[in-house]
Amino acid sequence: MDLYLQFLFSGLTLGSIYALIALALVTTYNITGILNMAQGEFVALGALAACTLYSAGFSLPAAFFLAVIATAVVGGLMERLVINPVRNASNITSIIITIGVSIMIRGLALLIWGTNPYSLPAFTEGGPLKVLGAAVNTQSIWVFGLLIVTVTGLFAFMEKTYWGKAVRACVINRMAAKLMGINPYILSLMAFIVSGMLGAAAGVFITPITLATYDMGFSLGLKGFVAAIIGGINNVGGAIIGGLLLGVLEIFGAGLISSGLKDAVALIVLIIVLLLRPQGIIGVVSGRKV
Amino acid sequence: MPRGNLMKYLFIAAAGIGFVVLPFVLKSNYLLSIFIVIGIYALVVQGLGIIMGYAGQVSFGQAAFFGIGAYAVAILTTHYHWGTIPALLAATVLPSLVAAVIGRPTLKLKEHYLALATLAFGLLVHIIFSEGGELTGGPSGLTGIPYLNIGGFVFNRDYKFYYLVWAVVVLVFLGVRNLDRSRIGRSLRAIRDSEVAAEANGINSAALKLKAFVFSAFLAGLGGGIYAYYVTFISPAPFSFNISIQFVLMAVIGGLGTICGPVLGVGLVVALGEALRWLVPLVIPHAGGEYQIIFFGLILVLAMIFKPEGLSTGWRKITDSEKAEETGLLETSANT
Amino acid sequence: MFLEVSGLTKHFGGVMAVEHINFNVNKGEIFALIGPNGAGKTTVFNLLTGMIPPDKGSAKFKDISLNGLMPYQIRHMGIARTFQNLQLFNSLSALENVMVGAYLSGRKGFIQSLLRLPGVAGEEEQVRKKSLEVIEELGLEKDINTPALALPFGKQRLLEIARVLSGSPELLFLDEPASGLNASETKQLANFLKRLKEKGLTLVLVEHDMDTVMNVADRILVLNFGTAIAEGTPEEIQRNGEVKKAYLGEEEQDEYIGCKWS
Amino acid sequence: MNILDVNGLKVFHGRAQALRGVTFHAREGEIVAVLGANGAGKSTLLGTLSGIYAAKAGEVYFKGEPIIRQSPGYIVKQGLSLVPEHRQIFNDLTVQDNLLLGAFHRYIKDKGTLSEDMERVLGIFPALRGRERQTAGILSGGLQQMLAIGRGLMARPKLLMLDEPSIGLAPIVVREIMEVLSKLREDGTTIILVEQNAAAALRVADRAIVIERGQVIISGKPSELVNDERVQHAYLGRTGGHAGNVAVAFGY
Repeated sequence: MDLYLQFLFSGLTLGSIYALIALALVTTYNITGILNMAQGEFVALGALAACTLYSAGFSLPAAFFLAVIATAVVGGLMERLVINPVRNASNITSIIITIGVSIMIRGLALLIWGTNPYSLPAFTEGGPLKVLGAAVNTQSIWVFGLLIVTVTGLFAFMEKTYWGKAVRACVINRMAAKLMGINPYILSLMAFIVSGMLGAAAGVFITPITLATYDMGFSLGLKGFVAAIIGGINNVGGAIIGGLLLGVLEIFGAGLISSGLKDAVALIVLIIVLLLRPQGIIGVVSGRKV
Repeated sequence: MPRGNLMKYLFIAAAGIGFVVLPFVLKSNYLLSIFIVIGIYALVVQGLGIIMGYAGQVSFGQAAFFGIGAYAVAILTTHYHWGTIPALLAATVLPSLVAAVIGRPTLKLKEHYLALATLAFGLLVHIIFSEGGELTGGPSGLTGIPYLNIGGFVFNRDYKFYYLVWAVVVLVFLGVRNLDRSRIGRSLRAIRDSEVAAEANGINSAALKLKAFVFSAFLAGLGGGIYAYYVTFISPAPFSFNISIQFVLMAVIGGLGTICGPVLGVGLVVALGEALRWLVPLVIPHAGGEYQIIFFGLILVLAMIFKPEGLSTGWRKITDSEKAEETGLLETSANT
Repeated sequence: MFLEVSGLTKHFGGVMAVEHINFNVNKGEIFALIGPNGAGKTTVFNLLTGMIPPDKGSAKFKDISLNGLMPYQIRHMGIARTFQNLQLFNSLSALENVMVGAYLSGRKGFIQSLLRLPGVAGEEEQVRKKSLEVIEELGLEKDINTPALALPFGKQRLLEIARVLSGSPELLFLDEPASGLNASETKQLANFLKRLKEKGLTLVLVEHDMDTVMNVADRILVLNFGTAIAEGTPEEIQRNGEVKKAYLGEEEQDEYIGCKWS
Repeated sequence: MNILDVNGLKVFHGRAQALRGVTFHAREGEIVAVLGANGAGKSTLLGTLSGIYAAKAGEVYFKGEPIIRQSPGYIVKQGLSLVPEHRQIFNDLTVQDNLLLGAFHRYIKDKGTLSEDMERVLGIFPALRGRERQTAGILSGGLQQMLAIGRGLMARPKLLMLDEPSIGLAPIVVREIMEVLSKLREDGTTIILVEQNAAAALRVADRAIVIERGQVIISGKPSELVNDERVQHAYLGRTGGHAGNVAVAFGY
């Protein structure tokens, strides 16, 4: 029982990260119609940049904020330089472009940071907390906290602010939004900047648990996709549930069957979902898109 | 027009003679092996070109089909001592069956679904290769694949393989050209241009796209089978996701929807890869060959931005672009 | 009965697009569907050609039910259609576009084509011949090698018709064939439609150009808000008060409009 | 003074020419009805004026300034709003949010005046009052049309263009909307009204133009047009026998 609870908490920690990445993917997809295959690379960039800044003497919060800003700039540049020029192109074109960008970022990360793993200290000191008999890492609490803050913040932005409503208007009816004077291309830029920020934040928060390497983004990005597809590719609520579900499934799969299987779980889930319910398993239940 | 035709045939004849005499001219086995690999990849990319150029869908699992073909040969010959013909048959049938299973649900969907399904499938297959225990030999792979042997003729030297591979490439090329100029090829291009109109003109688009996808896996498996026989040992590395990306790059660079494109694309990318392998360490000391992937990413992005017509709009007629390419080549060779 | 449509109904969300429509089309006639914007004309076409499934109702072609058939299956039964927004195979040449239509009768499959087995070449030649005949009939012979995308708009419209004609349909649905054509092209089109009728083809037409409709149609069905409000010959339809109201608006107590138009 | 001058406007959809040189004008404070059958090019005309479609040739002056090929955002800022065909409201947002987004281009600048403007719109369409927090998508067709017009008014347009506001609506609602348009004109708003419902449009219009096959074929006062057989023909066509004569009359 304790063991299962332990698995559940680890799964939810991992799942929170997947959910954050999926959230960024879905937001970008809803606004721009582009699946950003480089989303995972934003996670790696944020994590590695924070590690470097921290070891250069910056405080942890300063390293975090600078890394988030730097990755946001990368996201914005990506949109301006390679996404905006092909905004009328086909799906295949845009997906190949984002894959090309992800390859480049990974290669550059290899060039700058090499193959060694980097680490950050846990955000708060102290041993694991005992919850219902299971040990929960304090860093895990930070990760949950990040997910909750992000989801609340995004929800508040979309539902409560004027600008958030302009974004939703653009998703609902692009032509009418244009007539109101809302510029979809600026929203597209915003989407990429926000994805950069979300990815980087997720990367920094997870680093004390998993360490940061140049190639961490590939697998995380892929898991984010699986989470988004489980939830239905344009469904924010679904992305969060999908992420948490996938994290838990992975940890249970690794713990109960074989640790070599951990990565295969996500892929098998993805293939099963695509074959059986490609519109997502949660899409129908919660329905609402942002 | 007749003059153009004459030039075309002269060019084809010259290219043909060039290919036939190449092994005698090349002093280095290394270069010959590169030409063999180009030929094998050309088969795989020819297949990818069919699903991308005709069905208008991108597949990130081509290396997995390539790998299934290779592993089929490796496993069947080393564990079960199958002969060449049945082993190669299995190397083509197995990927085709797998493609039929994945393709049926995902090809019906629009957008990115085939891309994601093939991406996941490719990664999963790679994990199976690495984690397959004794059957696949795990991360270190399988060794001791016998020589390719057709009716007692043993392909034990590189030049023999060279002729075999390029003979297959030419046969496949002719087959694809037949296809292109037939009811099937035109129907596929019709589906790509307007699926709804194709259906309204009596074409069962779902069935036809599935056949194209299966054929593309068939060619990848064929390439994989020959590859296994050529290198005689197999490990998971040459069938990774990165290789799938390289196949996509080759197909895109060569020009989609053209018959010559795949061979051209493979040649360019392989040559570029080899060049980078020499050049990168000169610029960045201590850098290994893996940095070439940065340039592949860059080329992929630039190609998509500046030459996207290869993928989305303005598909030219295959025969037209073929002519354009050939005359282009002729003009440059005439000038030099 | 050649084409028999009964009780055809389709709702989109809560909105009624087509409500219980009945009509019959006789062999060899030109039948027109007209009505204001959003009346449900194109929806009727989409329902009858298998593009969308009906909620209720049935359609029978030569006493065979069309319900549940896919668009390509309906085409194989001899029913063809064109599209309001042109749906050409843009990268294919004009000849190839027409050939795709003519392949309807083709039997050669993937492997036969790949290996160019015996019979493939013969079938190709037949299809090419048939396509060239149709192209000549429509006066497109100068453009056979031009990609469809590069043709002028009027010729693109003709090419779309040529494409379905090469598959020898018995019943042809034309969705706004005159839209985007200039006056002289529209007149040519009308004459051409009459010629098709003389050849024994049955036509069902959705068209906004009323000159064309009144000129060529044998019978007209008027739709408004998804329901049929009138059916009859062009003369009957033009005299019909309901139809005028549907098109020109309803203003019963209106002083001047009232006396002039009703 | 002319608030809008359109000169030789030519627009293509793909290769199909939708407008073949449209020339007309609107004077300040009048209602101009644009009539014509389906597919004549009316919606294309409004879409082009508001920056949604790009013109191939021609000139458009709004308050004397060229606005052709400007972005929709720029054009709405100048005071030219479009209430598009089929309403195109933001279904998942509330009535209030829909209205507020209508003022998007001046949100930062005059945030303070928005509630005032909203009050004005609710005064014009009292049926919307009390429904501010309802989701727009569940409103009836008539209310949605009022919301779409209200959203357009939130931009404080000098010139309001409406694309078939009567489509799919009951006659009584159509009448109500037409009355609102008359009132708006009295308040000084210029209106261009595209309608298939010719009778309803001609009743409120000061002037009307009829478009056929992408060209203006008639323009004049409603009383003149009502007696003009050509208007009826543009909608209902001519029987086969007359086609030749009419073509000559139209100068083809």
